[in-house]
Amino acid sequence: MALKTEEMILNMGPQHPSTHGVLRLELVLDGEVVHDVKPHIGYLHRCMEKHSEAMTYSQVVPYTDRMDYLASMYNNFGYVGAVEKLMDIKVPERVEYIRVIMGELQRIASHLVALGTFGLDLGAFTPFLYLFRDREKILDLFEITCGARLLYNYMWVGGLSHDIHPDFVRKTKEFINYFRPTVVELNNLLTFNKIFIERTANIGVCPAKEAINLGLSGPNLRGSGVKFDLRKNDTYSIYDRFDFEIPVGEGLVGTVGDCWDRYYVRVQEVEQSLRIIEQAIDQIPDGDVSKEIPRRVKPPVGTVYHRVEAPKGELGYFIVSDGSVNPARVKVRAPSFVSLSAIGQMAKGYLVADVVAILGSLDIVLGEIDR
Amino acid sequence: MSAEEIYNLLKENFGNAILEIVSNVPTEPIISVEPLQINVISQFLRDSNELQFDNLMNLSGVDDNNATKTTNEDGSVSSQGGTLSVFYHLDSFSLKHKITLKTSTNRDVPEVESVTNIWYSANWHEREAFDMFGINFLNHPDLRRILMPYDWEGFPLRKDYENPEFYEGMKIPY
Amino acid sequence: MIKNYLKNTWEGLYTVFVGMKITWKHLFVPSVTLQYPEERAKLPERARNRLFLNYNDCIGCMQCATACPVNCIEIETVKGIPTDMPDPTSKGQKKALWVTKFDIDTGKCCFCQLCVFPCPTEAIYMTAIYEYSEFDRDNLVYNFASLTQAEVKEKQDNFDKFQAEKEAQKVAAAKAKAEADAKKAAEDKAKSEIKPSDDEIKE
Amino acid sequence: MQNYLIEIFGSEIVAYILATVPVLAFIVVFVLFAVWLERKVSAHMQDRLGPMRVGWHGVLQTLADFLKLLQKEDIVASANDKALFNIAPYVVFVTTLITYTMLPFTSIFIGSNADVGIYFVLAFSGAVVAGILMAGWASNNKYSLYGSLRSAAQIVSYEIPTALVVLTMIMLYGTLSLGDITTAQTSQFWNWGIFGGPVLGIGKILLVPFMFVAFIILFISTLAESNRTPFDLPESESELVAGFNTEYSGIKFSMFFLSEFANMFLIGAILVIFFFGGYNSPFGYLGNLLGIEWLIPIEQLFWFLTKGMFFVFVDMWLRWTLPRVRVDQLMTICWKYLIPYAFFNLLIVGLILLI
Repeated sequence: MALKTEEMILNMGPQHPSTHGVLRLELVLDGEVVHDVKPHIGYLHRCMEKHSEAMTYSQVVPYTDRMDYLASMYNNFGYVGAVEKLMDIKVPERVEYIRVIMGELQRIASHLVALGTFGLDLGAFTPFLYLFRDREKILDLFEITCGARLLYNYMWVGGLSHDIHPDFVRKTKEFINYFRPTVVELNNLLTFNKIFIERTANIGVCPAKEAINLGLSGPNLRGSGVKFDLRKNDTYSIYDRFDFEIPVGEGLVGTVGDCWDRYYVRVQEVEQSLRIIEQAIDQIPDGDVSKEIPRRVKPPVGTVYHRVEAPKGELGYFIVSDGSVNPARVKVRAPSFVSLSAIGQMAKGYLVADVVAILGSLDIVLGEIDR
Repeated sequence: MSAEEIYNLLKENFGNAILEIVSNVPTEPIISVEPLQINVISQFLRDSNELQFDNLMNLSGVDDNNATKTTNEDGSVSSQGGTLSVFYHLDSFSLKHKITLKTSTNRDVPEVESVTNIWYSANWHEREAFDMFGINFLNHPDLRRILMPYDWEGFPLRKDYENPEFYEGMKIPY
Repeated sequence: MIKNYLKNTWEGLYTVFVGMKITWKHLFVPSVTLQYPEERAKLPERARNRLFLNYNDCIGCMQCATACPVNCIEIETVKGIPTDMPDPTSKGQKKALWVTKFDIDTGKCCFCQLCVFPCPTEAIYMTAIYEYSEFDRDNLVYNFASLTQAEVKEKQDNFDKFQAEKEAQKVAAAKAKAEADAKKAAEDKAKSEIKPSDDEIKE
Repeated sequence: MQNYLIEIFGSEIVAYILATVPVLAFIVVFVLFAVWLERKVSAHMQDRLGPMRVGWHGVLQTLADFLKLLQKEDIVASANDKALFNIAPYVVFVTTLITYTMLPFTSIFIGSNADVGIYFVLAFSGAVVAGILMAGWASNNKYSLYGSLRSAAQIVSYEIPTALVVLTMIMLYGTLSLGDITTAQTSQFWNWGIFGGPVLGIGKILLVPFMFVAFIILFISTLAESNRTPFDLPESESELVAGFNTEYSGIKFSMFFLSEFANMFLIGAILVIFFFGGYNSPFGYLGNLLGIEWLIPIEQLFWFLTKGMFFVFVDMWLRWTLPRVRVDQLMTICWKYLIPYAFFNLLIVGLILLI
């Protein structure tokens, strides 16, 4: 006798513990097997792009902070980079070095949240708190520099709001020495745990070709085995001066491009960021960080698309200038926005619990998706 | 490949569908194309061996703000004509070159061919452009609003957009 | 296959014990928690928290209000009159305006510090105070202007009066000038027209 | 104990009801303590402090939480199946409570030293499924339904390795009664189940590794039966919000909570009884040494609770170390790993006992 079965629709979110914010996923399920995923977004839409049109160029910077609130420094970095490109400003060396150090510290901080919440999605609570504890130490470094812990408004068009604190260099070195062993601890506690591997290996497999077509970027793309990093392949700022590797997914425990690879790429990137900071911290030249800040930011008529390797992936700013002090259009190509659009393709055929794992491995931030 | 070469190559293949190249702007040369040919051109850009643009970095709707505005008797401003544009920023992983395409469509019936079947990542970008500017992407698999509520009226990022007074009985701003 | 099976079993158990060892060690690591109301983290000197305005130093130049991306600062000013000028700032900069209203809606403030940098007298700055929650949203609007309603009215009246006087003086001056001109013109006319006018002829 | 009460009150019913009072009181006090312990253990493992405000290091925190839960509104949504929804928490709690009657806390206090002891415990800990299914179905919530179905599958599956290991142990002791099993392990700690129990000679040395395997299997499978991490799929927070108790609030929710923690001690107690000598002291009794006879039961209670609490602690330790397994992996662990191992173990232990 054939039993009559039908698909069931399960609403995951907007209030759900592991949707990383206010995301609603409409899951079409057959038992526990996912047949389709439809994301519904916009719950955190704050009209950032519309607001920007009414702001002056420098007033947009605090708004960019609030997009990817886990990596505000990098959002600043991308935006000011775009405006500087449009205005053809050459920022002082010191500013470049400080920006890179801040950006890499921010990358570590963002990756720590990504790794921690990924573990949390799979039920491992403790690594999450260890990582948050370490992230606090990075935020302390930001706090002594610019006074804010989360939304910095630190990088301005042409310069920085504050010079680094006299203690900053010493404290950063202390942090690096403190932090290295905790990565090893994370690997022992979570990365190579058998249950964790079982939960993530061969789940959400995304081959390189598909990953490119889906528009994945950053660690998600590298997890699929594509050796592509904007810091090296389309270099900006002064990244070409540093020596670092691009970790890619190798399918160490499963298939290339599975959740575990995406996770492990992030773990390795943390180490690479530490290397960049170590190289940069000793070379910071002297200088005035506010020398090149224009009194009035008024770019010429034109458009610019500037992309940077944000912790979540390729963060692009498309700015249309009509020659006035307000931008005519600011479009943000948010990495999470594109990553999330891929979830429908990636999660088909897996279980409900795997949707959570895939979502966690994509490392999305709803602030950036909804803007 | 430089933008000029790409332009010439496209011109050879598509003739009148390729309108012009603007290369004296500050940052990047822009190739303007016909909105209803964009899918064919995109297909060529992705699949041609010399180009291999396999990555759509960004797709962005823009209001060109060139409508003629007339002030009515009651003080309200109505605009006519003008264009909405869509910018495509393409990148090739293998050949490491970039190009910007631009296509303009008229504001009253904005229609552009969708490129979702060529680059999947265009899917949500096109939905966003539809949501914000009302640009109708033909042959898009799932053209719905994305960031605004599904029953929102008007297209917020158009320059002539005015905030509604009420949404679902709630006063705006509250 | 059997080998794989046993390997899985062994790895499953072994990695669990590795993890347990780590958490066991952490059981004896001193905690990082601060018992908040009793213990407080020391804020760095650049801490960005509640905005504060040193009212006596404010010259009412509106630069902070223009810089604010969220429009949380509201300023109204009245021009001072020569007999009733505001005292100069603590650094000796002269003030030309009475700041009659300086409201900061800290509920709107986004702590971006953009208002602090343009201030020419360093009157507005961010403090280390971060505990200022209120039960009523209106209480989050801070009025920094220390002038009372009456004083504001007085300044306004003064200015209006001054303005009116000035206006009157101007008018008077203009009138006087006009009169003088007229007079002069008349005299000139009289001089030039020795012959009586038509009216006089009529009479 | 019952006989003593029957003598005092002259009525069996009153005596039996009164005999449950200490058990109930124990569960409530234990849960209050265990919840606090769980929070403290998790906090210190995560370099935090945990509750610190109510009482010394927050010992009264659970009491405060319990009072809060009592005051909360008892929400019953209109689409719920009211009767089942209201009964479910009590079914879950009562079935857990009933199993406690079989536990030998000391040599003189045992709810019922029935001959079918362990069989009874297994039967009633399996009956929890009924309550959980009721809760999941009656909630009329998809998450609850998933949680309860997972729970049913999980508990039913893990009954099998549990039963196989229990069978092994029954072969060793030759009895089903928990009281008798404990008595068989008296005098010295090398008589404990983990060291081969009351068997003597070469068999004892041969038994030790297999007893250890049996212990691990029983530990894992009972852990799974009590729905604790890494097997807490029925309420897996990150997937199913709170599983079968998503819709519950207030006192009904606290019933689920109570039974979860009571279950934790129950599995600890079962492990202790089978492998660690039950209430037996490893070093002999202070009471015997001093000649104070009434001290012995108190010492026995102390040892029983200490050993039981140790396993409760290990549960917590595991919970704050491991991620959660997936539902199909849960079944894999049970059917592909635990059951074959338990079965082989059973055969080998049987062979050794035959020698």
